[in-house]
Amino acid sequence: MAKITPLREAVASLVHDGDTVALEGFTHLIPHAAGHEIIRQGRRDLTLVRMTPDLIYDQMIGMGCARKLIFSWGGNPGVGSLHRFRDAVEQGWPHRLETEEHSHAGMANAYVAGASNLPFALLRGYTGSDLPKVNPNIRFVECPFTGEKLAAIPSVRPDVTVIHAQKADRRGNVLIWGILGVQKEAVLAAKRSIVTVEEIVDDLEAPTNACVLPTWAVSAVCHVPGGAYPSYAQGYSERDNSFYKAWDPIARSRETFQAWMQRHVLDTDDFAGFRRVLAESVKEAV
Amino acid sequence: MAKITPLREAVASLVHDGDTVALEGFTHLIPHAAGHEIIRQGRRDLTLVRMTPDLIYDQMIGMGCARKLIFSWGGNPGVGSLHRFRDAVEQGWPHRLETEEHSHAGMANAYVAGASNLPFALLRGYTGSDLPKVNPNIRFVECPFTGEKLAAIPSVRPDVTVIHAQKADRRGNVLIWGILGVQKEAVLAAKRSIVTVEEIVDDLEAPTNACVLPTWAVSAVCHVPGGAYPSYAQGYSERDNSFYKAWDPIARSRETFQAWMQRHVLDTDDFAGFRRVLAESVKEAV
Amino acid sequence: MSNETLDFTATEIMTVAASRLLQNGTVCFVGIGLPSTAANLARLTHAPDVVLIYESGPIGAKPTVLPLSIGDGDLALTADTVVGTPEIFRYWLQGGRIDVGFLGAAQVDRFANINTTVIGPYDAPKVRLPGAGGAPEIASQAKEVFIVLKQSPKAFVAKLPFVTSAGYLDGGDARAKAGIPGAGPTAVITDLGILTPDPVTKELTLTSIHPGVTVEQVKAATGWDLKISPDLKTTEIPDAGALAALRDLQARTAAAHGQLGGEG
Amino acid sequence: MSNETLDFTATEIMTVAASRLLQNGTVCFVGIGLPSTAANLARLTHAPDVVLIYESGPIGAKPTVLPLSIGDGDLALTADTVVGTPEIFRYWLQGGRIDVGFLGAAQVDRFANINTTVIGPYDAPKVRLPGAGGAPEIASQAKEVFIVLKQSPKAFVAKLPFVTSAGYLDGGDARAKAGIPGAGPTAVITDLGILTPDPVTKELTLTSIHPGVTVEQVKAATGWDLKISPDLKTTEIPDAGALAALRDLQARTAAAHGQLGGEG
Repeated sequence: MAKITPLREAVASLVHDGDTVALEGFTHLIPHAAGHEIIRQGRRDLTLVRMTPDLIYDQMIGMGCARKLIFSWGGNPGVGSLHRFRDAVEQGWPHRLETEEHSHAGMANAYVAGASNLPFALLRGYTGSDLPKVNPNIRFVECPFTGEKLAAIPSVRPDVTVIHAQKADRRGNVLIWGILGVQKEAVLAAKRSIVTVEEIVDDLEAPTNACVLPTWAVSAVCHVPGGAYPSYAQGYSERDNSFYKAWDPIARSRETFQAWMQRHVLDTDDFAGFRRVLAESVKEAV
Repeated sequence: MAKITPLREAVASLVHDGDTVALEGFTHLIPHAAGHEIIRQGRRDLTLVRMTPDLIYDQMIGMGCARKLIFSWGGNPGVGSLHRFRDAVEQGWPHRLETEEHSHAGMANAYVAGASNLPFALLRGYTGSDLPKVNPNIRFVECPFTGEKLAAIPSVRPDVTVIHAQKADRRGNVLIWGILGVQKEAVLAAKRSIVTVEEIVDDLEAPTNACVLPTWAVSAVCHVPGGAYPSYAQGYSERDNSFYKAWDPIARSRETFQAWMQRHVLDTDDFAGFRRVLAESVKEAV
Repeated sequence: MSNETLDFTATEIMTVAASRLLQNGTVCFVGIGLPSTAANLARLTHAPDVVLIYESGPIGAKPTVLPLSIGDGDLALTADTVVGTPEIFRYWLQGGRIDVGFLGAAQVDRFANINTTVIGPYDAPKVRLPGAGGAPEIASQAKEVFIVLKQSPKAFVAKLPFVTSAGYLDGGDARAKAGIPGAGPTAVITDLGILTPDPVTKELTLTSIHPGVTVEQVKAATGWDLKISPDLKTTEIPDAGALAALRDLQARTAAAHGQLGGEG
Repeated sequence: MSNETLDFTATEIMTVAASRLLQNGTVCFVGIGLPSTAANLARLTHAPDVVLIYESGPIGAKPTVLPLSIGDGDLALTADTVVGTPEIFRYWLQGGRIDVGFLGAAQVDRFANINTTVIGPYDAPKVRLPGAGGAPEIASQAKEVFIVLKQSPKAFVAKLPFVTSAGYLDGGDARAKAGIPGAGPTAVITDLGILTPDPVTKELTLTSIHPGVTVEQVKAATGWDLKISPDLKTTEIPDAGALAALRDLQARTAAAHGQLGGEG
């Protein structure tokens, strides 16, 4: 049974230094609030996993939480580069960042394999690409029936997966709809999981074949309305495209980045506090 | 784009002697009407694939359509044996039936692998079972990362898959809900597909993440209301448990079986005709 | 074996005894028939939060009457969600999320291996049984397994003609050595008693006998020289509440379907 | 390179030319940015039944404005269905159901191989680019591939520092020999013209030049000695309808998002 608990407690008890942590959400439902809380609590040496590391991983990498990144596309969608990610890879700031790089197909299959308790994922992939030359975790196996060569990569099995979803009921059953990404697989692949939700309701009112995570498959459910901001939750909020654009100049220099993180994340108590201070700083800028 | 066409024409043009054919539906949505039409058109030498061969495969096997059966559980659910299937396996009547036998987990994974265009499915399975001793298509491969031994079976890639669904729209997009079984995978694993539906509507009104087969992934859509009988279509009909019980004495002897098939299937034009004659024979029996 | 004086049938005490083994909150992968009856009885009595998963796709099914098939509509309509059959086997069973696999069987042997495939040689069977279904992977991947079936010399055989699903294989540590993850069958519940594996040899041992049944009766219904526990207990009789709930469930099922649930 | 006299910009003719290549009914796996703009323009003009699939999960998306991200809500709300990302890559792309993969790129070489990973050595990159995303498998598994990007010597390089996604590898039959199923990139559409692979050598050849552009300009924007087709055509100018539809789409997008679509 999932424990319905404040986000601060969920992160304190479920995310440890050195853990392999996946924050998932494919443009939609990115768990920004949980990412901030991990930064606030000063977690270190994390192996971060995510198909599309974007602003939240740029922040976590820039704040020194990550030792390693396993990913398939790292950018600011619709805007350009992740400057903190690039600074870590290109200049080793704030420290060296190890990377393990895949394609989306590889990562998606690795999550499926993890959720399926298989040690590796099997796919037709990476053919003709240089990725296998730089990633020793991309290997090839032979079909025992046809002799065909297929790609094999290790399953993703995080210690903790963190996602944001629309709803939970009071028992902790979780409903997700819209762009689903790999969230279900990421939760089922993990030993522990945290789900932040827009609201907690009496009845999920889920369609018969909806994407529901039963309460007994989740460790903690945390009520964090708007917790995906600047990403969005279908039916609750819109993506704040202006924040994605605003992030580019903030993250470009180490100094502006650090000042921004100090004021908006380290010096605030929680995500509601972050949103208040952000509203103030946006007003100041105008 | 799926062709919206009478079932007779769909079977005539898409199901050929010698084909590998999967009629899927897990208790729910079993495509009985299409099975009857295959029998009526006298198809021979089929390799029949189905996780749970039940009455419709008992009928097809007893009528001599099948050369081989690939399956994981063959019985009359809630009643007992399939007498025609047993007669074929035990006595070779009407002719010898080759069998390739798996577990449900194996079959389900083999459909997934087929839909994914992989030559084989990888699973943790069959350990300690005698099935690998009698099925040379159950092999074992090693994980290239951990050295673990995992089961491998060939993908299921039917020439034709046939399913029954609740709705199609006028373009041929198909909506299925409730117990989904392996139908989506079976259609996507096949070269061609036939979907019989309860109704054809202007708008599917499908929830965002519903199980929808787009028209361009289906070969033919046929309007056959009640076409799953005695199985059912959630929202449209109930399972006729009495027919499953009534089947047992009909199928027990070759003579009663043949007479029943002659009267109800061979001598009727279509599924509506079958339902009419069945209603008459049920009335006579009372 | 109906037992007039105690006012319950042998099938009823078997069902109630099986149901009692399911603890509240357990995630249970349910086979159709007797396992489904026992699991739903548990849900309606002492274990309201038991989570029932059927291989057809429903997760958290709470059927109002007993399902006659593994894919009854009531299972879908009452479930927390319904996923495809591949997902059930891949993410939920193979994923290691099932506490108890609840199985029936045509035959078991002394190490709780299961046969549901053939009687006689595989290539020329005397009786062709339905086959494996979900059992091989349920038997190996659920954290533990309960088996429920009626006891007779034809069902409890010294040597299976075919091992469809692994119990303890040749006994001792053979199961672990074969790399099978789950603990295996921890109880075989019959109409005569409850058999559990010896902690070391893994041989099925009669550890509980139903009231009114003699040890000789159980031995006579077993195709090998059945070991009897020195601490043999008498199975608690079904309490009035459980019995009433079971009969009510079956009456409702009969009224809904014109057929008793769990009899196939 | 805005072209006042012809009344369309270089980006506009590139987008319209790319859109024209998409035939009605085509199943198209769409990358965000320029590919998405061109594919949606096709859908709104000559190819109303083009099926747009985005890697985030929407199948048959019909967005009313251009998506700014690969997972905009409008894509989900207008799609025939939305599946999980694993299913997109497993059943739909790897399943062999995609007619056209529509990609952008940071760099291409003369055999239409794509780099989106690094400039400079992989372990000590001068510029760390976003990486592969869905491109390696789109490039190999779609039945054919269109690439759209602006032409410059930095983008069109003789030798890629990193091959993220396969075009024709070393040319000739290298791609087929590597066991890659799809036909590969059949067109590279730029702001200067359209390059297509030589039927035998697979070297990218300028086969269509946009009106007002000189061959010298194109050669200067290419980091190798670009082959020019002896049958070099002039790209048809955007017709008024397509141009109006594109501008209308971009104006609606700007109004909805306060930002132009397809610019990232």
